[in-house]
Amino acid sequence: MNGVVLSGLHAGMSLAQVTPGPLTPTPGQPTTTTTGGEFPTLLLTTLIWVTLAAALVIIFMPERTAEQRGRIRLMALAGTTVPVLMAIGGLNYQINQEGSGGFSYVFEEKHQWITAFSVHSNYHLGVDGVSLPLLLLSTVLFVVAVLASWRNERRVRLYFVLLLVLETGVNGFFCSLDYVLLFLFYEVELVPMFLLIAIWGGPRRMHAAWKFLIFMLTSSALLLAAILLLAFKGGAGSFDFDQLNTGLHLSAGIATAGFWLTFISFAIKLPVVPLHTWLPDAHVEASTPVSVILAGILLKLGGYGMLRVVLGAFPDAAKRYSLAIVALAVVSAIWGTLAALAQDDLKRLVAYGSIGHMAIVLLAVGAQSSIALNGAVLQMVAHGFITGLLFLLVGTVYDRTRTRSISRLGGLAWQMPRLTAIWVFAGLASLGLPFLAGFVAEFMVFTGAFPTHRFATVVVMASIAITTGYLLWMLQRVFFGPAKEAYERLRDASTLELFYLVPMVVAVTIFGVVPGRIMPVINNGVATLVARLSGSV
Amino acid sequence: MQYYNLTWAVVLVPLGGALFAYLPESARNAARVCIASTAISFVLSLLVLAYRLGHLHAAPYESLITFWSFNPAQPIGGGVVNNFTAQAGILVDGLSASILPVVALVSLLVQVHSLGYMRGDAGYRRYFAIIAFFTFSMLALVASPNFLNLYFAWEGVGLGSFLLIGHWWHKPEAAAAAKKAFLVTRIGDLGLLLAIVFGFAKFAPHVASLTPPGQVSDPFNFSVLSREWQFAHQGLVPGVGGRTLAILALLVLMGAIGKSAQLPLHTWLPDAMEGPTPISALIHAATMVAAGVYLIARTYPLFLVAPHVLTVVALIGALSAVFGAVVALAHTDIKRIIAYSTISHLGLMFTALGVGAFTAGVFHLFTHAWFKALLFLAAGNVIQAYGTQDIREMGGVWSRMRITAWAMLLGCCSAAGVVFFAGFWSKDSIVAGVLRNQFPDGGHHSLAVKAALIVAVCAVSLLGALYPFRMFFIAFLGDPARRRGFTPQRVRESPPSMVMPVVVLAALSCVAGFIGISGAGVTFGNFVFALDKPQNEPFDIAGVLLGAGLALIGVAVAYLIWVRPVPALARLPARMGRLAVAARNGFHVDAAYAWLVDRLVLRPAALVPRVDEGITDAVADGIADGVRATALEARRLQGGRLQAYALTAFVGVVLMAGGFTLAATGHFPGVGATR
Amino acid sequence: MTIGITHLLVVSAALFCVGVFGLLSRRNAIALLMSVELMFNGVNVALVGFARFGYSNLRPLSGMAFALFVITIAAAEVAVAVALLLVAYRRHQTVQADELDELRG
Amino acid sequence: MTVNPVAFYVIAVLVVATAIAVVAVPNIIHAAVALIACFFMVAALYLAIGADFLAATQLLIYAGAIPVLIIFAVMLTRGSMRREGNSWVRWWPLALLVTMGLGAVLLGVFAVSHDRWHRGTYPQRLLDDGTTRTIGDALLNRYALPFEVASALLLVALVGAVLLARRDESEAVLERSEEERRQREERVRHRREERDRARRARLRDGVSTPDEST
Repeated sequence: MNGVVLSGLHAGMSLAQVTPGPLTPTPGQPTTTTTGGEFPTLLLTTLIWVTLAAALVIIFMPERTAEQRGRIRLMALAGTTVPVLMAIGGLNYQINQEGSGGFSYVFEEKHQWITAFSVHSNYHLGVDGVSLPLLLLSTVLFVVAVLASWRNERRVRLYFVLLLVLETGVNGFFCSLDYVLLFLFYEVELVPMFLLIAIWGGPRRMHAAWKFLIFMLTSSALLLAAILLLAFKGGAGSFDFDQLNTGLHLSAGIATAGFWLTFISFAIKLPVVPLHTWLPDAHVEASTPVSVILAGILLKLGGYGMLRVVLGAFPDAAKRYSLAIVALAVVSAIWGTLAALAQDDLKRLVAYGSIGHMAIVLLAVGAQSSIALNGAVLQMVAHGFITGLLFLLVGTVYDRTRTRSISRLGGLAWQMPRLTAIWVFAGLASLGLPFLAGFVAEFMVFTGAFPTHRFATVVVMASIAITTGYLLWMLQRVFFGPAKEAYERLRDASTLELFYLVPMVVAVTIFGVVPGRIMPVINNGVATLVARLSGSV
Repeated sequence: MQYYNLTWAVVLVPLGGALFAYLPESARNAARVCIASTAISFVLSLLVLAYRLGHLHAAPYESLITFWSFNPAQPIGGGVVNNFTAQAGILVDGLSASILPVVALVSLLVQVHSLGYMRGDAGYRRYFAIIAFFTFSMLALVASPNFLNLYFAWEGVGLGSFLLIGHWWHKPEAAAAAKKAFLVTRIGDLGLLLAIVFGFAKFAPHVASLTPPGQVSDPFNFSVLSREWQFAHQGLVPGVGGRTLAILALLVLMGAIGKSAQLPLHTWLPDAMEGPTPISALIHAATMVAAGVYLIARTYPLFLVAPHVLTVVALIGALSAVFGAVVALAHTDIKRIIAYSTISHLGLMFTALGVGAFTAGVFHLFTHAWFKALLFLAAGNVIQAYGTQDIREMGGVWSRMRITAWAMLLGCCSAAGVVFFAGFWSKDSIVAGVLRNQFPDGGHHSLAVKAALIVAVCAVSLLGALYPFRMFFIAFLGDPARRRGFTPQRVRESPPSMVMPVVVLAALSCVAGFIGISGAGVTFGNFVFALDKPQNEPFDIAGVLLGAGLALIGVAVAYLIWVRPVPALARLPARMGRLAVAARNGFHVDAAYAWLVDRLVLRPAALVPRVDEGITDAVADGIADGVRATALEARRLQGGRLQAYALTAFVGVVLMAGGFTLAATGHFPGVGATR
Repeated sequence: MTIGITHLLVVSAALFCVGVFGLLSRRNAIALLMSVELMFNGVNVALVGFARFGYSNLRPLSGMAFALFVITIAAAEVAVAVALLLVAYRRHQTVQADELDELRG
Repeated sequence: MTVNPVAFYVIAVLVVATAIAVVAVPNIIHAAVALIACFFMVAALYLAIGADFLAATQLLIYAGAIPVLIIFAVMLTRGSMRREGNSWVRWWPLALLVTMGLGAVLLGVFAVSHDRWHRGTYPQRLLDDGTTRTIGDALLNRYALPFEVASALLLVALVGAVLLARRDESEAVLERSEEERRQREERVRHRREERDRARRARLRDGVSTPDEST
């Protein structure tokens, strides 16, 4: 499949040979840039907007009969599959480009967009090693979410429309190279998520949805303030990353203010203790596929923002306050894992566990070394897949038993051995077993963070022990032990479930065994950040 | 040298066996696949060993593949390394070449034994697949050329033990024991992981500065690190001194303690007896627990430059040895007796390594593998025949299960260190090593430590003979116990698949020690060395006399207490009542841990969500409520009352009109006059 | 000191402000009506003042013409207002402005 | 040509005083009387500055017609004459403050305007012959259209006022709609209670709300 996409890309390249040249913007006329001498491409535009197009089509599809609803599902599946192929193709292209890419973005598109004010904004898209893996994660998880929603019969049309709009927002966020665009995509993602929680959620869904919305709006407001500060006080006259994320000399006060604004903004999203309380509520009330998206992707917006915006735009301030970041990472790690240990609700357990795992990303952000940041990107991808898998599994248990209470479950391995095997796999992956995705990432973050922040690294590593504890304890109480009568007639994994669970398992394994394939790509992206942090660019 | 690449096959074939176990239709064939893969691995490892024996003094052979790496444009910036290489591979030297066949053979015999022992088990296929995976992990661990690879395998071993101990997951105790084993060893693993990370931070810049540009040099590699440790000891590595080396060694030791079930991380091992008995044999003989000792042996160059840590190793070992022996003496559960005896024997190995008797330690690892596997498999036969694990409920095995009983006798002799059995040679070289108490670097222990170690080793020699024979005499020679619903007459010898491995192991337990005799051409000590010169323990007559003498005394005492009771001695066990109870409870270490975990982890953990709700959320809610209250107050302006609207409007009028007037007359701050 | 436009404007402002205060602070709807009339008169005084003291040959006495329009509209307003008041009174049995909160969303 | 200052000041003071009396006296009838007095005074002011036609109109409409309407309104609404029906709102100090602010702004504007509103001199002719002709010219030439619109507006307003004030039909319609609204609310409340009862029953039976989306 990759080969096909790839050859298609190459064909496109040979058809559209455009001589690369330096960007000379002519006012009033859209300009296309081809940094790195690649071909002009609409890959990212297509990738982002194809889901919205699918959503628009679905709006006009009837949903009265089962057949019609099936057609809507197929349409949604098609709409989410296309971006996956494109992301894989793009990643593959990047992998094969290894060494020649340098520090630049690929698949760049740049058009003048808003020129009405004294500060200009561009429609500027592009990806590098930091965003490509996350793009892959996001597109894949959306397909999984669509598959996991296959049995949903309630307001099918609206549901998939929201899901597809959400994907547009998320993918756009990962691809944006302009702060206005970035912010718009950051906002686009809010409303669908709010509605997805508020309409298809659990008993306390309204509370959770509002809580989510309020926290996220706070995050957005802070981000907006920082963007405006950056654009107007930076003196670049542009919202474009090209101007704002390279060699801008902000005064120390402005940089500090911008740093804290963006840091808190993305700390809410990541989330970082004590700004995390929206997360358990939102996860618990959201339905399974929405939880997958929420934990698997939306948290990564925070991590991505930490890398791209906080470190990218305010490297000096980030260096100055690295100790504070690391301290927060330590608190989050311990807090999240301890809270997970005390949970009785499976979803809450996984949700709090996510806080602990995201703290590792934060540790890397504080450590700011090349190895740690590579690990952070990988950790986001790994956590996306692993936690997505865990939430799907929680969903399978809840579907069958109508409860998520650990104390009420027990001995489920009797009835569902296959699902138990996948559960054990997911648990082991989550606790960081070698050759699974989580370990590679965690190990690199620890290795990268230790030289500069010893104590913090040790404490975060200790939190891994607690992680092991709560996962194993949970597995023991839920799946092992004598069978319970109440659950005698549970089914094992259905074909549909295996259809989306097994690929996740495979993905986690692949990222764990051969991270070397993707590592140069990630490192290319991280190198830019590290170069800025070390002050050489 | 290409010949050594067979080691790849040695390591990977069992993994293939584990994967292919899910192909055959019948579970029986799946077991055969696994056994065949292990057998192939064993044969190949023998070939490698043979080749290595032919090239005793050749340099260690390494073959590596790179998992992931990156080398950015600027390799070193401000003392922080930016490049990173993760490799896996094989390392063939005397140490790994001699341990690989042991692992493979013990695993093979255990699997053969399991064919009968696990017959009819629901998880038959899974069981064999996981054993194959477990074997693969241990082989990979032994053949590891670097810390990372070792850690991969290390965790694989942990995973294997988790799955195997929890094989009967429907038993709550088994599930709990599996969890405990994984969790406790993982705490040790974190020490190892920290050691790796710490070592990287300290040595990677130096390694990178020594490596010519463009070449990959793995700062986790044992050979690279051995060199670095030596450099550091000579003060050539910037930023690394004696303290760093000591911390590194302590962290490695923490990993070893966890896996080898030494005090204070031993508590998982007795619980692990909830797994099937052949698994106990596998875990105790050559895989899991041996890994800790192997790790110390593998990183011995580090310990040699951190001599104080060696003292710690020796003391922990001695303490564990005595502890294990005492508790073993008090228990009546046959599996637990053998389990605590493992703690004791591993403690001896630690002691040997700690006093510089490197060869003796590894040698004991080698001999211990045979007799410990033997004890467990034989015990498994008896347990299956009698349907109980309590030695007081057995009795009369001798007359009904002759082969097993003979094998058990030989195993006990070997374990006790009776002259000329395998255990004798290795244990006595340990005793000798402790008496000499030196290590090659010229370090030495203080007198108090020395005395304590000697006393401990003597005590263990005595007790180490006492408890296996207590078990043997009570369970095998005693009168058949009368239990309801049990007729001893129906006890039969186990099927051939279960007897054969026991016989093989019994034979090895008798003869395997002879390769350790110095003077012969290729002795164990001549072969297994991690340092640049052979570590041959000289035959020490004092050690032999002391160790063997105490062992014989121990056997005699056991005989006089439990077979031909001599009143003076036979009254002893009864007098030990309170001590025995404490010992049976493992001196309450478990309870102490439970208390600690409850106080330090579980209770704070339970507090955390409450704090989240009560404080973190309350603050957020408070802010929200504040906004809400303000909004409600503001809403009253919009209460539908005309006059309120009018008031607001006029306020606006006043403000705007005033503002414009001021602006027009140039009195508004920040706005220029337009007069 | 001769009387000029400012004097009239001050009177106008005083009338208007008194009207505004009445509008904002009285509760009785009829009193409100009267306050509004005061405001109208205030405006009218200003308009007449402009017509008188800001005389323009181009548009003579436009201010007074405007004042006439204001008077006309004031008459219409009062008529409608009184009618509305009666309706409201019949529905709510009150003419207290702060109890007539039909505009509440 | 000039205005007699003494007359102006006296009249001005009376205008303001009566206006204050309008908003200040509690009794609504007294206020209405004060209002009429105020209108008279304004008319006097117009006369004093030589706006004779305006003074006449003021007397006719403001001092004559409008107070009558207002007094009718007072008489038709019970209770508006009672003392408690004429109190001030709670936040009248705030209103006073805003009013004073408004006054201050207006005075400020006048102060900075420095009398610069003069375009021309008021011709003696107007003072001698009166303003009626000139105003008539303005209304019927320059402002003919607004004049017509104003008359139409007046007509429409009066018709509308009559329609609004008619008791029978409009009242009936209002009452009917009121009744309908009450019934609708009742139905909604009933349905909501039904649903709550059902949900409580479900919870009691231990069945949580099914998660329909998965």
